[in-house]
Parts: sequence; C-alpha cells; structure tokens
Amino acid sequence: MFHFMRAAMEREDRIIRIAGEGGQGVITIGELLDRAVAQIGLNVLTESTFTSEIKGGDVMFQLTASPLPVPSQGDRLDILVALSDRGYRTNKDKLSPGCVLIYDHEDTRPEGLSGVILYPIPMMDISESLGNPILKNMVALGAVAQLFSIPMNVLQDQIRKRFSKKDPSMLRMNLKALEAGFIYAAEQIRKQDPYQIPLEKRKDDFLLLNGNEAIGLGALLAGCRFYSSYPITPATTIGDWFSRYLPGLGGSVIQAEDPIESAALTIGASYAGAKAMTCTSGPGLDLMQECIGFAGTAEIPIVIVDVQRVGPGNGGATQHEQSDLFAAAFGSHGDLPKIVLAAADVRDCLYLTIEAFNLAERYQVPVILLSDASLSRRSQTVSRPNLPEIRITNRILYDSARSSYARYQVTHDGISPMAVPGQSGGEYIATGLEHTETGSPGYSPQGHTIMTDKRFGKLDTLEEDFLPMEREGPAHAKVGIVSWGSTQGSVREAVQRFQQIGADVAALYPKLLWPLPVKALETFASSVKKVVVVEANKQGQLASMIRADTRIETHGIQTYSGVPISPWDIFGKEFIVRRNGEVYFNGAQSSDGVQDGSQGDVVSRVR
Amino acid sequence: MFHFMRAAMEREDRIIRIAGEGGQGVITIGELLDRAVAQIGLNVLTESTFTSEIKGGDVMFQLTASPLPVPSQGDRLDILVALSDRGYRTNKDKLSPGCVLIYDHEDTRPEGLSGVILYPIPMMDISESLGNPILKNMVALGAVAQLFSIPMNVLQDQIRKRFSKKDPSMLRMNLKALEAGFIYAAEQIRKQDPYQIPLEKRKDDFLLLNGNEAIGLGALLAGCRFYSSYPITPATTIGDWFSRYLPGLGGSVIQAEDPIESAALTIGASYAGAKAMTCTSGPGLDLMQECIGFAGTAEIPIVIVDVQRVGPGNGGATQHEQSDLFAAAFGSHGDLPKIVLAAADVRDCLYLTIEAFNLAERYQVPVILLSDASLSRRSQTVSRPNLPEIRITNRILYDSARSSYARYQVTHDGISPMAVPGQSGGEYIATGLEHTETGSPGYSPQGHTIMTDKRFGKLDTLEEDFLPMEREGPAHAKVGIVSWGSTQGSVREAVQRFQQIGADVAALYPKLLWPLPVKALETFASSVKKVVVVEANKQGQLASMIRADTRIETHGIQTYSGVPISPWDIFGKEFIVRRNGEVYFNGAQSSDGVQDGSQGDVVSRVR
Amino acid sequence: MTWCPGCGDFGVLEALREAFSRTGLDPAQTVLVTGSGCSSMIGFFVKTYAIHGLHGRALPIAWGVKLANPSLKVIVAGGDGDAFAVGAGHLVHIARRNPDLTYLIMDNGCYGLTRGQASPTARRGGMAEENGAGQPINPLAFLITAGATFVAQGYSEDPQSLILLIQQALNHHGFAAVNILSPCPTFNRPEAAPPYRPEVVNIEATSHPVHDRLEALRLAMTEDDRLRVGVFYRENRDVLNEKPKGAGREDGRDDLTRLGEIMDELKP
Amino acid sequence: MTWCPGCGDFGVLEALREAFSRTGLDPAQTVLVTGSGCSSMIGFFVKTYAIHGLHGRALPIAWGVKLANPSLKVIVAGGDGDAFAVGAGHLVHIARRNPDLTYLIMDNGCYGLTRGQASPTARRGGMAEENGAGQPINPLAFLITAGATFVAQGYSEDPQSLILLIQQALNHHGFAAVNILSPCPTFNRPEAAPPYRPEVVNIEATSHPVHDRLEALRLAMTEDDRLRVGVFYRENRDVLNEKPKGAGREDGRDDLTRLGEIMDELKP
Ligand SMILES: Cc1ncc(C[n+]2csc(CCOP(=O)(O)OP(=O)(O)O)c2C)c(N)n1
Ligand SMILES: Cc1ncc(C[n+]2csc(CCOP(=O)(O)OP(=O)(O)O)c2C)c(N)n1
Ligand code: SF4
Ligand code: SF4
Ligand SMILES: [Mg+2]
Ligand SMILES: [Mg+2]
Repeated sequence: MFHFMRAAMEREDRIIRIAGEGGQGVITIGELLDRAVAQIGLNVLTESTFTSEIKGGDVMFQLTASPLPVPSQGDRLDILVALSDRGYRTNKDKLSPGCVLIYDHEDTRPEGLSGVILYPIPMMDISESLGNPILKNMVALGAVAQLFSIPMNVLQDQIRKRFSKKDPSMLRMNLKALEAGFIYAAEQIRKQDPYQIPLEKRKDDFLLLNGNEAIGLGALLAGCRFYSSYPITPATTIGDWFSRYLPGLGGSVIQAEDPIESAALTIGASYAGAKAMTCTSGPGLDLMQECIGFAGTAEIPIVIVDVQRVGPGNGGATQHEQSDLFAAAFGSHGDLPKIVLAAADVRDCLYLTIEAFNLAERYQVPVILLSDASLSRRSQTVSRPNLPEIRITNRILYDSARSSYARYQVTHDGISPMAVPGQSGGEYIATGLEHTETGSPGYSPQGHTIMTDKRFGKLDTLEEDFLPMEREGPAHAKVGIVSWGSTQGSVREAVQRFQQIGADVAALYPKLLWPLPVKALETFASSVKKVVVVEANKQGQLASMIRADTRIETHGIQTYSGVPISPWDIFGKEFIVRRNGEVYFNGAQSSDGVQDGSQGDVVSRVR
Repeated sequence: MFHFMRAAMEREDRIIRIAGEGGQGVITIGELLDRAVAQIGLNVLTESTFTSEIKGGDVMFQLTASPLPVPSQGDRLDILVALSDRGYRTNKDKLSPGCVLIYDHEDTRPEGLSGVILYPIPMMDISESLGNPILKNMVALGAVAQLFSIPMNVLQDQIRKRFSKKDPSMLRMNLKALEAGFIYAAEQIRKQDPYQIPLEKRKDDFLLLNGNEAIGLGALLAGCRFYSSYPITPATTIGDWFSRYLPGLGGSVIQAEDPIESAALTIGASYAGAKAMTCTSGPGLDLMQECIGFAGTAEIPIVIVDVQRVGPGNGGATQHEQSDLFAAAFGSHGDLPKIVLAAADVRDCLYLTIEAFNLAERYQVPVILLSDASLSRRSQTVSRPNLPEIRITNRILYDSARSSYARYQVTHDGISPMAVPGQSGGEYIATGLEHTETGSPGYSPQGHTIMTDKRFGKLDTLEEDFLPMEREGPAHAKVGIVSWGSTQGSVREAVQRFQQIGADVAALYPKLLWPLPVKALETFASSVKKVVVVEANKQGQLASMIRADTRIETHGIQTYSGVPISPWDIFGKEFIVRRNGEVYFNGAQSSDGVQDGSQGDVVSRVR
Repeated sequence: MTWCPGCGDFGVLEALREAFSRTGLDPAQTVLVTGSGCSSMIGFFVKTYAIHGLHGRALPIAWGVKLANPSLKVIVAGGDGDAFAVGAGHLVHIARRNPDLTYLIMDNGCYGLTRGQASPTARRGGMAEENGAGQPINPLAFLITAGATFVAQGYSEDPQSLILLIQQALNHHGFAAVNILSPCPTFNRPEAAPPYRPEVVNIEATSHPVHDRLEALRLAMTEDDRLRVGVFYRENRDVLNEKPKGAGREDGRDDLTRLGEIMDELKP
Repeated sequence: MTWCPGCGDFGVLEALREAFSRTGLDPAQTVLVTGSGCSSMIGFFVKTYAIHGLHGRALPIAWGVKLANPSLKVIVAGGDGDAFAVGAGHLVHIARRNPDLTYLIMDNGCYGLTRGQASPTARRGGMAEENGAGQPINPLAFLITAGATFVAQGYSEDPQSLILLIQQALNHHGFAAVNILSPCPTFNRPEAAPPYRPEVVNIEATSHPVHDRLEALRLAMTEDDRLRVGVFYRENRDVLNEKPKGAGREDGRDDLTRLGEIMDELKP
C-alpha cells in the first residue's frame, strides 16, 4: 500500500522531531521552535514523550507545521534532530528515503539508512568551544533555523522571552550558541533536501496553547473562580495555570494535600456559589469517587478534569491512554447521574471546559471532562476566543421573593432552584443522604424512587441541548468510524487518506460520552454498514458503552501501548481496501490478505 | 389475577411480621423467634427494615418459617404483631382476609379490616404490672408462642442464651414477661386461625446464620487470616465476626481508621502471604478504588466485600439496593482486570466467600464479592459445611530451587509464580507502575501492551473454571429471567408461581458477574424467546453489561425503592399471562391489559 | 429523627443555639458544615445554611465555602470519628493554614452511628475498645501541634462554660477548635468509661499561660480523672481563607479586560 | 532510572545500605515499603523484598505486612509528601499504635517527582511556596505528638550520623521514625531554601533528656537556621503488630477443631 503513503507525503505539512535524553534540553528547543513557527503564522501541532524520571530517560519532541490545520501527529517524519546517539537509535526506524537526519557525528554514526539525507553538525564541539557543554541543543536549533529558513529574529525573540527572567548571562550564552549553529550550517552544510518552512501570515488573531493551558483558559472564560488540586502528572500544569492567573481575577487557588481534599474544597466552594473545578489523573479520580457521589446526590455542580494517563494503578504517569472512561461514567457507587465529556484537541480543551461549567450549572451535576497525556502537552494554535460571543450558563437561583423554599423540589424537568448562602429565606441543608424535597433524610420507598427519577430525569434533555459532535465523510458509507478524545485527530487524518483513494469511510466524533448520545449514534450507524470504534484502551470502553445503550454492533480498533494511535494504525492495519477503492473493516487483527467485505460479518465484539 | 395469589397462599410457609419503633425490642423478639423456630427444625428466612437512627424510626422484623426451603421474603403476611400503633398503621395495608393481627388494644384501634382475625393483648398493661414497661415485646412473644404452638422451653432456652451474660435480673424479668404473655393468650384469646408452626425435625446438621456471619464463616474456612475494615453499615457486623473468631485462629483483626487504610493493610498482609480481606459498603468502595487498582496492577490477591446499601452518596445506610455493580466492575481507573461475584442468599455468602479467596489466590487479582443490606441481616439455615470437602486454592508459589526469578514473568496463562517474603532468592518489588517481568518500571509500547494482555489473559479460563450458576424452569421458554444477588430468591418464588399456573418461564442466576459469563448467558438466551433482567437498581446495571458483552437483547424489571424486590414485583406487574397459560413480558411499565407476545417486540432498553 | 435520650449532643445543640443568638449570627450568612455520624445530625436541627454527609470531609468542604465567600460565618461540627479518624489528615493541614473557621468536635470516644466501636479518642478501659487500638489520640495536643490558633475543651453537661467557649471560638479570627466531651450513653456508658462522669476543672480559674504553646501542650497532656474545661491555647497568626493578597479587582479593571490581557500573553 | 545528580536521596540510599549490612539484615526476611515520589524509588535500588507505588499508603501497607508475618523486618521509606500530605492520617493512627516498623522520611520540602511544588514541610522562603501554604508541618513535633516511640532527625549530607540513626531505628522495638533532610537540588535549591545548607548540630552531644516528651517537643519546636541531628525522643511502649495476645494455636488445637467449635456456636 505504499502508494497511499506517497499520497500522504505530498501534503504540505512538515514534521520535525528532536530526540535525546532527559536533561539535554530537547523540550526547550522544541518549544522554542514551536513558538517561532506559530508566530510566523503556521498551524502547529506538537507531540512529545518522556518518562517520569526527572533526569535521564528517552525524550522526544515532534512538531508538525503546516499552512493547513494539522489534525494529528501523523505517522511519518521529515526531519530528525538527534541530540544523542540514543536519541538517534530509538528513532532511526522512522527515517525513510528523503528524510533528513541532523546529528552530531562525534557521537552518532548513522548506518544502513538508504536515501536519508545526512547533515552532521559537531554540536558538542561547538557548544564546548563556547565554554558550556549544555548548549548542544541551541546549536542544533541554530542549524535547524538555517537549514529550513526559520527567521532568526523570531527565534531570538522567543529565546529572549524565555530566558530574560533568569540570569542574563544564560540568555547571552543561548543566543550565542544559536548563532554558532546557524553559522556552522550556513558554511558547512550543503542543503540537499526540499524542505522549507513556508512563510504564511495567518490573518486571524490566534493563541498558542497546550491542552492544559486551554483547559485553564476555558475555565476562566466560563467564570471559574475557585480551583483546587493536588499535583499529579499529567494534570499538574493546570494548577500552575490557575496559580498564575486566577488570583488576578479575584479567585482562589488552593494546592490541597490530597485529591480528596481538593474535591471536597471544590464542593464547598460551589455550594457557596462559586464556579469551582478540580483536576486530576486516574489515581486521583479513584480517590474522588466518594466526593463525586456526594456532589451528585446533594446536587452541587462541580467540574472535574481527568487528564488520563496509562493505567491501571500508577501505570505510566507521562504516557498516553484513554482508559478512564469506564471509571468516569461508572466509578462512583450507586445509581449516579453525571455527565462525561471528552476533548479531542486543544480547541476542545478550551470550549468543552466552558461547556462543562455550563452543564454543571444547568443540571447541578458533577461533570467530568476527560483529556489525556498527549493532549495535555500538545501545543496547537487556536483562534482567539471572542469573549462576548461565549455563552455562559448559570445555575437557576432560588427566588428570595418566594415565601417558602424546598431545595430539592421535584419540578417538571427535575431541576430545582438553588439557594446560595447569603440569600435570606433560602437556608437549606445539602445532604448526601437520600432526602425529601426539603433535604430531610427520607427513607420511604416512594421517596427514594421519586428522587432517583428526579436526578436522572434532569438529563433527559441533555442530548438535545448539547450538540457538539462532528461527522465527516460521505452521507452513506461502507465503514463508519466512531472515535473520541485526542484519537479523533488520527481518525480524521485516516479519513482524509481514505477520501484521497476514493474509499468509502465516514466518521463521527462524539464529545458527550455519558449519558451516551444514543440518537446521534444510531443515526450515524444507520448511515453506514459497519461501525468501527477507535480508542486507545484495552477493553474498548466506548464500544462497550455503545453496545450497552444502542442496537449498534461495534467493531473495534484498540491500541494500548502508551503512545497515541496514529493515522496508520487506522488506515493501514485494520482495513482492507479493494482495487475499486471500496473499503472493508477486517475485524480479526491477525488476518491478512484481501477479504471480501461480505465475509467481514464476523463480529469482533470487544470484551 | 387473584387466583394466582390464592395458589401461593396454599403453600406451607407461615409469615409473621413484628412491627414497632426503634427501642421497643422488635428485632430482639424477632431474633428469638427466628432462633427458636430454626431450632425446632424448620427452614427460616428473615427480612427486617429500620432506619439508621439509633432511637426511634420504623422497625419491622419478618420471619418466614417452612418445612421446605424458603426462597424469599415473599409478598404477603399471615400474622402481624404490632408493638405500637405506628407499627400497626405502617403495615395494615398488608393485611388481607384470613390474616391474624396481634396488637395492644390500649394504643391501637384496628378499623376497616375485613376478614382479619384480631387478637388484642394488653401488652403494656401486663408489662407494667411486672414493673417494667420495656417488657412489652416479651409479652407479645409469649402470646405468639401460645397461639401458634411454639414450644416454650425452646424459647426460654433462647432467652437464656441471650441474656445470661448480662444481669440475671434482666433474664428473670424477660422470662416472666414471656410467661405472662403466654398465659394471657391461653386464658383470654379464642383461637380462630388455622396457623400452627409445624414441628418437623430436620435430619441434617445445620447452622443458623445471617449473610454477614456467613461471609465471616466462609472467610475463615477459606483460610483468611487477616481482616481489616472501617465500620460502615451494613457491613460493620462482619468486623464483629472477625474480632470474635479470628484471633482464636491466630489471625489479625484491625479496625482501620478509614476504608483506604483497611484496603492498604489488606494489600500488605496479602503480599506477606496471608489470605486477607476487607469489607465495606458503597462510600467505602469508592475510597478503595485506588487501592484496588494498585492490587490489580501489582497482582496482589485481595478480597473485598461490598455489602451494598442505597446509593448514591451516603444514600440510605440500612436500606436495600443492588446498585454498586457498575462501581465494582468499572470503578477503578484504567483497564483493570478483576473479578466480581454476587451472593444470592446466606448459603452463597458462605460458599462464594470461599470461592472469592480461591479465585483471588489463583488469578492474583482483586475479587469483589457483592452482598446487600437485606442479605446482611437475613437469617437462614444452612447445612453444616463438611470441612474436608471444601476445596481450597492457594497461590502458585515461587519455587526457591530455581536459580532466577522474575515476579511478573509472562507465562502461557498469564499467571506468574509469587514469592512470599521469607523465601530466599524470591526478593522482588511489587509495583503499581507499569513494569517489566522483573518489576522494574517499564515504559516501552510493547511492554505495556504485553503486560496488559498478560493481566487480562489470566481470566481467559475463568468462565470454565467457575461454574456456580443456577438455571431453573423448562429447557425452552417464552421468557427467560436473569437475576443476580438476593433478588434471586424472589425470582425463584415467582418462577414457582409461573410453574403452578403452567406458564412458560425459565430463569438463570449467574454468580460470576464480571468478567461476564458470556457463554452461559448466550446459551440461556438462545433457549428462551425474551430475556428479562430483574435487579434492584435504576440503571439496569447487569442488563447493561449483558448488552455490552453479548448479542442478547434485554428487557428489564428494575425497582429502586430501598426495599427488596418481591415475587409479586416480578410475577404480578410486568407479565401478561394469557388464558392458555402462555406468558409474555410486557416491557412498558405503565401498560395494562393482555397483549399478545408478538407485539412485545418493542425493546425496553434500559438507560 | 433524633438522638437517644441522654445523648450529650443535645447539650451541644442547646449551647450552639444560645451562642448563635448571643453572637447575633444571621442564619442567611451562616453555614454549618457537618460530616457523618450521630453528632453530624446537628446540621438538621439548625436554621442556617448547612451541609451534611461526607464522612471526614466536613473541614475541607467548609474551607471551600469560606474561600469562595469569605463574608460568610462558617462553622464545622461533627464527631470524633469524623475529626480524628477519616478526617485526621485534613485537620492536620487545614489547622496549620489557619482559615477563619470554628470547629466543634463532639467527642464521645466512639463511632455512635455505627453502634459504638472505639474511635481514635476512645479512652482505655472504656466499653468501646477494639483490636489493636493503641494509645488514644489526645485531641487537644493534636490540635495544638497541628497549628490551630484557638484550642479549647468543653463538656456537654456544663452548658454555661460551653456557651462561653463557643462564643469565644466564634469570635476568634482564625482556626478555632473546641473539643467537646459529649457522652454517648447508648454505647459508651458512663459507668463503663470512667472519664465520662468526670470531675470538671475549669482552667480559666487557674493562671494558665494561654499563649504559651509548650505550656498548653503540657496541660493538654496531663492525664488524670479530671476533665479540664476552658481555653488551652490561643495565638494570632495570619488567616488564610481570605482571597490571596494583591488579587485583582481593586485596580478597577473588569474581568473582560483582564481576560483579554491573559489572552494577549498567550500569543506565540 | 536514577535520581538527579546531587539529589540527597543518594546519601540516604548509601546510609541505608550500610545500616542494613551493619545490622546484618537478611534480604529474604526484609521488606521495604515505599509510596510514590522520587524518594520512593529507593525500593528499586535495594535487594530485599519491596513494595512501591501507592502514594501515601506505604505505612498501612507496611503495617499489613508486619501484622501478617511479625517475624519480618519491615521498613517504610518515602518522601515528605507521602508521609505528611496524602499519608498524614495514616501516620497519626499508626504511630499511636506503635507497631514495630522503621520509617525513613526523605524530607526535601517539596514534591520532587511532580516537579517541585511545596510539600507540607516546605520552609518559608524556599523556592517551593504555593498559594495558601500556611505554617509548615514540624515533622518531629508531629511524630512525637502522634505517639511515635522513637523520633530522630538525620541529614543526607551527614552520612556517619545518619547510618547510626538508621541502625538505632532498626534496633528500636516499636514505631521508629527518622526524618531525614534530603535536599532536592533540582527544585528546591540550597541557595533558595536557606535550611538546605544548614549548620548541623548533633544533639547527642548535648544532654537532651530523650525520654521526656515535653522536652523533646520543646527542642523539636526550636526553630532557627541550625539543623539538629540525633534522637529527639524515645519511649518503650507496648508494641501492637504482634498477633493479638491470647491467640489460639498455643493450646495445641488445630484449625479444624477450632472451626468445628465455631460452627457449633452457630447452631440455633
Ligand atoms: C467512607 C465512610 N466510611 C464509613 C462510614 C460509616 N460511618 C458513618 S458515621 C461513622 C463514624 C461516626 O463516628 P463519629 O464521627 O464519632 O460520630 P458519632 O456518631 O459518634 O457522633 C462511620 C464509621 C461512612 N459514612 N462513610
Ligand atoms: C493519588 C495520587 N496523587 C498524586 C500523585 C502524584 N504524585 C506522585 S509522587 C507525589 C509527591 C512526591 O513528593 P514526595 O512524597 O515528597 O516525594 P519526592 O518526590 O519529593 O521524593 C505526587 C503528588 C499520585 N501518584 N497519586
Ligand atoms: S448512639 Fe450515642 S451518640 Fe448516637 S444518638 Fe445515641 S447516645 Fe447519642
Ligand atoms: S527532582 Fe529532586 S528529589 Fe527528585 S531526583 Fe531530582 S533532585 Fe532528587
Ligand atoms: Mg463519636
Ligand atoms: Mg518530597
């Protein structure tokens, strides 16, 4: 299927990867490059991996730059910058003919690479000649700038922003190293590759954000004025965001002493009237389940962000996985209504966070927003939000002109006005016990039935209220892919490739995952012949939930390797494309060869 | 459908209910009666309800006694003993013609009861004449003994056992009150009812236990030698059991300071080689989810009993519900293999606890056993276990004769030998991080995939290994009921009634709920026309899991009122029985009238 | 729904009501946060705003309330189990941060609601003893070491002192905790647990140096059959529930302007 | 996998190894339980049995190990976050029960693994300061009040004293805790956090009355720029990790007989 690959390579995006070890500054120059390229007006998308050791361990940072929007990290490389031999060796399999390798020939000896363009740079020598071996990364960055026409003034700007606060001698050294790399490349390297970073000025006003920053910004725009969390990778930097910006908006930020405390603080703040949020990752979500149940029963709106990492247990703190969906939807004991959303890209992180607050306020339920490790550090450009256009929902307040008040009044839609401390006449007790309309403990059989129905009934209109959901591809297709979270990007890219070869594949990207948007899923399913759910977990968690709540038969593509699903994982492995361009999903992972679609009826139910 | 009711009433069981308020000793005389009736050789089953206030609140205790096994609490009354007017009023709707009411005419004036046989007893007067108003309950018990031929010597025995340790004057007073009640009834009441407690001596050796005691006994028989928990209704009395019996067996019991601590202690004890268990209820299960995930990842066998109560939140501590199945199966974040079992009666509490330990040891996974509030205090007779016949499984141990050891070795069945501290050469680190075969942190994509597959692969043979599952009714049937937990008893009784009227209903009672026993469920489903899942929760949790993992279309009967499902909830409400004895399930709860089964194709998927 | 006859919590409720009215608290501006337990039912018996039911989390919930709206009067109440068992970690951390909260601990030495098991404060020799109990927590020493800035002890059967102590706690600016011996006659009966019909000594009468932490600890750690009632320790320290210093708003710029500035910072 | 160059934890590991070998511990009979954090990685660097990874639960896991097999030597190690943040509640309860465990707390005043946020022991003026931090926990006062029966302080840069302290802790019968200042040069640099290049005072040289709890507290609460190293407090108290007294077995009856007796009791 090599011709598909070629088709993909004719795109205008450029993918550059920097690889090395912890402590070498891989991420630093990656981020500088990212910011510079974004600043000159290109769309960017970054992907990085590292382990949770503070020093040492493999580190890589990859940047895709394109005049068009970049859906995913892709599955190829154009340029590899190896800061160490290990960085070269762990990535060399990715180099195909036409790729560029930039490396230090003092430590790395590339062998057996056919058709790869080699640019050796004596990074360490140059760095040491400047009196500091730690500047290797900047030397490499300078060379990259020269070779691919990244404007030096923009890079220098970015370096100044980054280092100015620290000691000025550091800044000077770094600028010097950048320049040395640039000069070396200009003088010693004969350019053999066709790559240039195109210079296109975006006309819109845009921001450059990673997923965690976008969540922070979304929360501020939604009106969040209370934040508490306990540090946990990969959610920690959301806390940093709030520490930086929330006090200036008159809000409170508390670093709690454990995830339970942060959830309890959030509940208290919301009871008192603030829009409040906590963020965590899997192990913290586990600990918060009791608080989530309390908030649901007492009908106190809260927003919980779960930045998923590899599970179960402590798993892999910096690695990617989408395996907390079950825990988010079903983790708290008892019959508990709640809302689970999942963000697919940085833009979603921003706007779904706003939506999470709106839904929490409107329905007075806990809302869990799922993000993931990859998204948390993925940097993308996003158009600057237009503040007046953002729709904000606030909880229905108790009307203090009324004479009597029952906090948990059973209304037609199950939503009862909430009093906020300070409102005279609204005094009520919020309790996690089953209760009557006034909040007294209520143990009658009718009482529990009515209150359970009330709490669940609130969400009856949710699917209609909450529309964000994207569909792409032909109106009728042989195969319909359903995907969620950041895997969407790779699915989108795979669908583009299917379209390029004339294959018949559509896709649906739900953002509301629980309660399941049954109607939309069934409409989609009825427009395709087979539904394939693509997700990065073992159990096929969304597929399982779809089978439980709809009549849809699902097939699954699941990976659980700690890295994001790539377009090729979808486009290349599980589909059978016939000469005429028709496409079939091949359920059996181990099967090979071209099958007729009609034989593909074997159901690959995922356990 | 009154003729079905009559059919049911021709059974030989007798149902007596004692009702009153907290502090009146309702439970005390109920338990005395229970023990006495069991002692004379009848099968018993008790059901009781009360609220979690210490004093006050409605209390009722109901005893069914029968020469045949008693499947459930039923849905009728034969005899009501009202210790207070409130006790009478909250239960009078249950009185139908032919029933007996025993009451104190000083406080209660029964009105509008047609055909109910009234036996007024001046309980308070007699009690006060003995110098103590608190003896009302014993007076009532004496009257009951006289009226329904319960041997006084057996009752006196039981009272002696209960009060002897406390002050002897209490014992004397109680015996006196018992006698006074007996004499009053003999002299003043003319018996008009046909009820007698039959005197049949069981030939087997049997025990009388409630669900929590049975769990305690099962654990001891399984070899459990470490127990820790934090008190929480309705699980607390399991801790009492262990405090009483485990030290005598050389084991340790620790009342922890919160549920997390108890789970962590249990993990440590198991790592050190002990069979270890903790018990809790919903809110505690929430808090334990992180520990459960750790145990699963580190492959440390533990048993967790969740005695379910009304959820979500604190819900109703003493009330019945089966709504923690989702949390048990899916609550801990990430892709976590674990085993969930559910006990249906007191016998199950005993034998499934043994099985829970066997499975935990064999597969080195967390095993969650679900019981419930009703079962926790349900008293039933169980044949005395024959110790030598009980099959006990122990973990596969590291063989210290071997030269090298990798704790997490990927074996053909995924199960790796475990070393226990003390074994030389077996030193290893158990970790909740993703790891290599030797336990070092392992972040490679292949590594996580392989280890995930290993952990899930362990359970591939589970459904074949673990057979306990009951099926009853005809080999092919129009309707097949699937039910779990203590609801099984009411389903069994409903199925008996269906059989009496010649209706075509079968039932399947799985005890292993997760991983779902797919083959058995699909075999059952293929033998019936419609599958109806009966469970006491809002969301239809088992039904949802069945739809997710099998091709079965499910219909649901769900109640969530805080009290157990009754046979009539199944037999009476949701089924349409045609003159010819054919039976159809009517999915729409509110519908009435006889429908043809072929119209019943509307799917009542439960959200 | 009520407590058992003779339960100490009745006395605490009465004293609380009286202290509320003497302090002139506005129910609409007052939030009483409790956990789970017999004592935590107290939230159902007052006319203020209240939260009930998450065992051991009353304190962080209350702090959240106070942080979100510092103008509210926020009181925490609940059992010794809530405070010192499940909730011990929160107590340690929140006390040292000294938020402006009043905490009334109703100490009966047992878990009343779950039928009387030993709590961390269960005195040796009481009814409520369990396996592996160890040395009980000394509530006052615990609170002082943790960093509470007002630490007192009261007794449900000594209403006059108790009212005064609660009043002082309510008036204290910072984290004020009153440990109140509030016997559980149902599960921890006086005759079984000696400290529950104690000789009461009011330390206000002595010349206890209330600002000296070590002296306060010494007194707290003095264990005999007498119950010392009064203020053990008191300190003025920065209060941390106010919104962070230097927080915006004062400068007159509105949220929209500020949000715009934040977005400006996010341009590459 | 390793620590950053200059991390204090290297010194602790060396001292631990040396103390193990001096004490002659058998690796097969030793279990090292850690939590989560940089310091908790120490479990991967020893040759004993070990458990790693549940943040804040190292102590109860370790106690479970010891209870199940009292003949094992059980050591707990981990960070200040593990001990005093998430794990504070367990520390309070387990210390007072005085099980025979050795606890080595590697105190760097921050959460190293999550990149240096302030931990509960973060000193004022350090790099790692966060919103609403409040007064830091005083680890030694905390441990003494909680009821630990051996409380000492060590320093990763003072290996000789540290080895001796760890040896003494290992030999103590009961709950022995050593708080070890173990700097994090990456996130809590010496020049930023004054106490991290402290003047070291060995209190063994003074006549500190090690059995006097109040004196120990006084010394623990003395705060200046000096780091006091040595044993602050020591007490002999009943040890609670042994199986309950009077437990069966000794009477020679086997489990089957006992189980039969239990079932006899269950006849109605
Ligand atoms: C997570 C959790 N664990 C256990 C319980 C059960 N529980 C409710 S209150 C309580 C302890 C009550 O003791 P205390 O706080 O001293 O209050 P008291 O009843 O003595 O007034 C317990 C163990 C619970 N509600 N939640
Ligand atoms: C429940 C949970 N919350 C948060 C984390 C993230 N986390 C891991 S270690 C750690 C703190 C580390 O600090 P400390 O214990 O002092 O160890 P250090 O790294 O400083 O040695 C945190 C917050 C986690 N693993 N689990
Ligand atoms: S059980 Fe004890 S604490 Fe609870 S209400 Fe009764 S007397 Fe009070
Ligand atoms: S981050 Fe700090 S504590 Fe962690 S290894 Fe590096 S120096 Fe040590
Ligand atoms: Mg209490
Ligand atoms: Mg630390």
